[in-house]
Amino acid sequence: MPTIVVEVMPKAELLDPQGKAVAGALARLGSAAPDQAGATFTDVRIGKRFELTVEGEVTEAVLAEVRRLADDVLSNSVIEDVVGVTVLDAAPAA
Amino acid sequence: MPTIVVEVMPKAELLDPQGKAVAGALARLGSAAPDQAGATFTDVRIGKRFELTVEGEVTEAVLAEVRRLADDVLSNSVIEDVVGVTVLDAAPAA
Amino acid sequence: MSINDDHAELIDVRPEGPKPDTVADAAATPDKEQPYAALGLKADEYAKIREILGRRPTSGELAMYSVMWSEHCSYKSSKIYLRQFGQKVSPAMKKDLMVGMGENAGVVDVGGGWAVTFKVESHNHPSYIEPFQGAATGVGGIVRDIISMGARPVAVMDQLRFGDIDAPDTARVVDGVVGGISFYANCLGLPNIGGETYFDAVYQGNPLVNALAVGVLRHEDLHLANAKGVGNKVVLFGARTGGDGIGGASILASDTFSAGGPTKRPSVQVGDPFAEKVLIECCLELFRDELVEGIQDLGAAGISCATSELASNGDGGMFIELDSVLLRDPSLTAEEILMSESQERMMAVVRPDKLDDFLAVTAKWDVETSVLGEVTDTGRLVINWHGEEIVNVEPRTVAVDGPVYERPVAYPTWIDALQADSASALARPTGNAVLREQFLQLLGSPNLSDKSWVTNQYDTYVLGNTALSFPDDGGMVRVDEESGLGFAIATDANGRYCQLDPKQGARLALAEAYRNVAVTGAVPAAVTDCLNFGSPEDPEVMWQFSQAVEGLADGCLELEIPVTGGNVSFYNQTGTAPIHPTPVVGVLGVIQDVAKRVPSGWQDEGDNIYLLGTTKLELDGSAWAGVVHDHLGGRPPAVDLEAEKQLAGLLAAGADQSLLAAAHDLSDGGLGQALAEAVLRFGVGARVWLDEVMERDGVDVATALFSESTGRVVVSVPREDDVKFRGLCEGRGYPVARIGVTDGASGSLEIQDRFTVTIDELRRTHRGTLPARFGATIPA
Amino acid sequence: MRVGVVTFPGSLDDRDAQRAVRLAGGEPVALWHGQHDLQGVEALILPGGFSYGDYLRAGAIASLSPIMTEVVAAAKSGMPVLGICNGFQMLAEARLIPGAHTRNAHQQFIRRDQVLRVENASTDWTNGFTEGQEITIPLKNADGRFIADAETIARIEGEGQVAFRYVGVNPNGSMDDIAGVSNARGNVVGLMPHPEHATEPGFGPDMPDAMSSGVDGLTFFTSVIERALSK
Ligand SMILES: Nc1ncnc2c1ncn2[C@@H]1O[C@H](COP(=O)(O)OP(=O)(O)O)[C@@H](O)[C@H]1O
Ligand SMILES: [Mg+2]
Repeated sequence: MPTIVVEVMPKAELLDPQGKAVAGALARLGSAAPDQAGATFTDVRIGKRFELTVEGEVTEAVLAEVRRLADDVLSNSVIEDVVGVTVLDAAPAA
Repeated sequence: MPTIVVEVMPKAELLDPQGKAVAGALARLGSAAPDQAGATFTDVRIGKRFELTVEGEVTEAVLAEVRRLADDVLSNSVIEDVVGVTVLDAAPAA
Repeated sequence: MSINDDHAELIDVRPEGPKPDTVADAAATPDKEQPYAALGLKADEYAKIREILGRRPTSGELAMYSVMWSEHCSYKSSKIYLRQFGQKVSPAMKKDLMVGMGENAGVVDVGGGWAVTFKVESHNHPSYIEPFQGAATGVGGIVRDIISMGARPVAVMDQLRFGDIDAPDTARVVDGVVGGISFYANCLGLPNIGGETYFDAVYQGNPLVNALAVGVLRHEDLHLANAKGVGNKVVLFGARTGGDGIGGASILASDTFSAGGPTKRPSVQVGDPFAEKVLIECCLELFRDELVEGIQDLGAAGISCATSELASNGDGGMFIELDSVLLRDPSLTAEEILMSESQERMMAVVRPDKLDDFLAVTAKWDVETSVLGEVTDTGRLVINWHGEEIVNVEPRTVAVDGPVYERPVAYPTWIDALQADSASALARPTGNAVLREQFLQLLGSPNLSDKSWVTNQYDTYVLGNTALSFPDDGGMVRVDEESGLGFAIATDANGRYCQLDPKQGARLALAEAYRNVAVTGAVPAAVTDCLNFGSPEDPEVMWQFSQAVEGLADGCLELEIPVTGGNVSFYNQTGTAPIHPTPVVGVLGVIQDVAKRVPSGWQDEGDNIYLLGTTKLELDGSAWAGVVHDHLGGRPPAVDLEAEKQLAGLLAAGADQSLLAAAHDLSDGGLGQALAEAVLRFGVGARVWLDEVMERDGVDVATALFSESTGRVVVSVPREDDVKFRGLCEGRGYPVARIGVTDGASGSLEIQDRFTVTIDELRRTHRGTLPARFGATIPA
Repeated sequence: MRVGVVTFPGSLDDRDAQRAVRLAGGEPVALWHGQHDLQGVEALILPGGFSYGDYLRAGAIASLSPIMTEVVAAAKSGMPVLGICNGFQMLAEARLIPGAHTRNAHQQFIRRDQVLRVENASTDWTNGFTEGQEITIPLKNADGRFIADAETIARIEGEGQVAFRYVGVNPNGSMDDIAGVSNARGNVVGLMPHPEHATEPGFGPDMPDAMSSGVDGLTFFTSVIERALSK
C-alpha cells in the first residue's frame, strides 16, 4: 500500500530547545573526538516525519486531503511549518 | 550553508501508540467528513526529522560522520531505524 | 563577548542592517512620523514622551516606552487602586514583611532565619493562542520572578479557568494548558501543590491561566533588582535573544479577541524548561558565592524592562552596548532586541573584581553570558548600537513614571436586577430521592468533580518536602528539614460570586483561601493576588475592578495579613463580553512543624465528625443554583472576617495539640460536597445526621446540604480527644455541632434518614467527569 | 558505605536520592556529570529527572556524559548501580541493561502511587525484599513505557532479569507490565518508579494505615548497604 510522508518542522524564527540541546551534545562529542572528520554543525532543528499508509490509490484528491490534514491536524500552524508532503513507493498520483 | 536531513522512524515491528492515536483522530475526522476525498489511512507512524546545518563543504567524510551520528546518537537502534541521510540544497558531496 | 566555548562557532558576524535611528537623528528630524499607534501608544502618551525627552524618541526609545507603558507593564489603569494594598496596613501586618509590593515578589519572614517569597501571575492571552507553550512559559516567567529574589523555587500552583466543558474548543485548550504546565514545572523539578480548575462559558475564547510560584531563602540571601555601584558590570545570561514573542505581552495585553474579526497571530514564545532548570541552579550558585549585587529576570518587555528597572532602582545610570547581546537570529534590529521576550534570560549587576568568578560559574552550567555594559552615575540609561547612541533616557521615565489613568467607572445598572433574582426562590427538594439525585449531580458536575485528570499530570514528590497537595485544601511544603518548619498555600476565586457583587466576591475569595490554609493547621500570614478582569476601557469593568480591590484591601486589613504582590490582567473578554471578574487570591500560612499538618479527609474508624460554624439560607451564586437550576442571581454569602479569624485560631490550636484527624473547609457545593470529599480522600465512610444543625440554624435539609455559608469547616476528632476538642471550641465560643461519626466498615456515606451512597458510587460519580471529556489515561 | 549520586544538567531527584542514602545509613557523595572521578564510591545512583530536558530521547544525551565512561566501566566490573526513572532510561541508552523507553502509551505524564511486585529479590538493590512481595512506590514519568523486541523480552523473563512488575494498573503501557529490570549479573538495576520518594515517613505514598507513611523504597538502599557490609 502506498505511503505518504508528511514532514513538519518547528518555525525557523522560534526557539527549538530540542535542536539546541542536540547541537550542544554534538559539539561536545566533536570536541571530545577531534580526530573525527570534524564536521561543525552550526544548527540543529528537530521536526516530525509522519508516514501515512493509504488504502487504495493516491489520487490528486487524496493528496489534497493529506495536505489539508497536514496543516490542520498533523502540525500546529502557530509554531510549525509543513515542509513536505510526498508519496513514497507508490504509483504516481493519478 | 548546506543542510543534511536525517530521518528516523520507529521500528515497524514495534507498536507506535502516538501514531495510533493520530490514526484514530484521522479516522474520526474522516468519518465526520464523509464527503471528503475519503482517503482511508490504514496506519500512521511518527518519526523524527533532523536538519543539521553544516559549516563548510559536505564531503564524503562529513556524510560518513553524520551517518555514524545518526546511528549512534540521533537514533536508538533498539527501537528506531535511520531511514534517510540526505543533503539538502547544497553542493553535491565531493 | 562570548563566554561559552562550546557555542563559539554558533556566533555569526552580524550583517550590516539598516542604519539605526540615533539620538542625533531624532534631534535632526524632529517631525519624522512614528508608528506609535501601532505599538499601542495613544496620541497623548506619545506627546508625553516627546515632552519628557524634549525631542522625538528614537525608534529604540519608542520601542522601550511602548512596551513599558503598556497596561501589562505599567499598570496604568490599576495603579491608583492598587495603592490601597500599601496604605491599608497595620503595624502588625508589616512585622514579618521583609519585602512588600513593588518588587518582583513579596518576601515574608517565616522564622528561624528563613523567608518565603511567592507570587501569582497571569498568562491568559498567550495560552489561548498556543495553550501548551503559553501555559509553559507562564510557569517559566513566574519562577524567574522567584529566583530574582535570591530564593530557591520550591513549588508551583496553577489557577485555571476554561470555557464550557462541552464546548468544541475546550478540550484543545485544556489539553494544551495542562500539558504545558506539566511539561514545564515537572521538568524544572518543582512540585505542584494545588490550584483551581473551573469551567464556565464566560471563559470561552478567553481562558485564564494563572501560575503561582513559591521560593525559600535564608534572610541573608535576599536579592533585589537594582543597579548600584558605579562601574559595576551589567551582565545578560541565559538563553539567547531571538525574534520570538516580540511585543508579545504588551501587544497581547492591550488587544481584545473579537469573535468574528481576523485572528491575531503574534509570534508566540517557546519555552525551554531545561534551560531554565540550569539557570536556576546557576543563579543559586551565583548567590551562594555572593557574585551578584542586583538581579532581575527578563519577562515582558525583555531588555527594555530589565535595564530601565534596574537603573531606576539603583544609582540611576547605565550604559549598554546592545551589540553585545548574544542573538539566536542575527538579523534582529535594535528595536526588536530591546523588545524581545525570549524566555529563560536573567540580568545581573556584578562587581568588576567578581566578574571572572561569575563567568566561571555560568560556564560551569553551560549558560551563555555576555557583558552588556555598566552602571554609571549619569542618571541616564544610554544604549549604543553599532557605535551610535540609539537610546538616551532617564530610566525612571520609562520604568516608573509611566502614565496613570483614572479611568471612568460606571455602576452596572444590570446588577440591580441580577441581585434581585435570588436563588432562594428556586424550588428546594425535600424528598430523599431528589436530594440524593441533586447531591450526586453536584458531585459529578464539572466544577465539583475530581480534578485528578489534571493533577495526575503534575509531580508532587520532587524535592521530597511536600507535606500536603491535592486534593487537600491547601498545599504544604517543609522549609527546614531539621525543625519541620513549613508553609501552606491555597488560592481561590469564585467568578460567579464576583459577578453578583465584586467587592463581596473578592472578600469571599480571600476568606476561602484563608480558611483553606487554616484547615491545614497553618497560620495565615500573607496574600498575593492575580486580578483577572475585562477591558479597563469599559467603565462597568473598571467599577468591578475598583470594588474588588477595595474589598480585598479592606479584607486584608481586617484579617491583618498584608498583600505582598500580585498581578493584574485586563482585557479578558471575547468581543465586548467581559469574563466574570476573577480576582484570584492566594494566602500563605506558616506552620511550625509540618508533622502536625491536617489532611482534608477521614483516616480512621470511629472518629467524631463536627461541623464548625453556622448554616444560613445562602444559595445565591451557589454551585447548587448553577448546576441544578442553571441560575445565577442574588447576593453572595455574607463574610464575617472576625469569625474567620476566630475559626483559624481554633484550627491552629487544634492542629498544634494534635486533636484534629481531619479538617475540610466548606465552599462550593456546601456540606454535601465537603462530606463526599472527606469520604473519598482515604476511602473511609461515615454516618451523618443533619437534624441538629437544621434545628439549631433554622434551615431546611436542602439548605443544610447545599448552602455555601462561610466560616464553616468539618473536622474529625479521635474519640480520645473529644473532651479536649469540645473544651477548645467552648473556650473560643465558636459554634460547633457533632454531626456524625466515621465508619470504615460501612463502605458508604450515610446521611441518616435521608439517603446512602456507597463509596464506589461516590467515586465513580466524582472521578468520571473529566476523563469522559478529555480521555481516560489509565484504568481508574 | 559511600554511595555516589550523579547530577546531570536537568537532574531533579538527586537531592532526594542523597537523602534516601542518608536515611538508609549510607554516606551520599555528590558526583558531577562532567567529571571522570568516581571519588572512590562503592555504589552509584543515576537519579531521576529530565536530564537535558528529555530532549532527543529521555536519557540519551546524558548517557553521553563524560562520567558515563566511568559508570559503564564500574558497572561492568560489578559495582552496584541503580538507575531511577531518568537514570533507568540512561542505563538503557548506555546499553547497561536491555530494552528502551518510549512515551507513555496514553501520551501524558503520569504521577501515581504504584504497587509493584518484586520479581527478583536477589539483585544488589533488592535482596532485602522477598520474592513476590508487593510494595508501594511513587511513579512519575512521561517516557516510561519499557519496550524490547520479543527475543529480548523472552530472554530477560527467562533469566530473571525482570526485577519489578506493575500490579493492578499498568501505568504506561510497558511490555509484560515490566517496571524494572536488572543486568544478568544483578548489580545494575533500573526502574521507573522512585524508591527515594518512599523513604521518609510523612513524605511517602499514602498507605492503608496512615497517609504519606510509605517507606518501602528504603529497602533498595539498605539492600545495597547491608550486602556490602556482609561481604
Ligand atoms: N489546576 C490545578 N492544579 C493543581 N491542583 C488543582 C488544580 N485544580 C484543582 N486542584 C486541586 O484539587 C483539589 C480540589 O480543588 P477544589 O475543589 O477547587 O478545592 P477547594 O474547593 O478547596 O478550593 C485542591 O487540592 C486543589 O488544589
Ligand atoms: Mg477547600
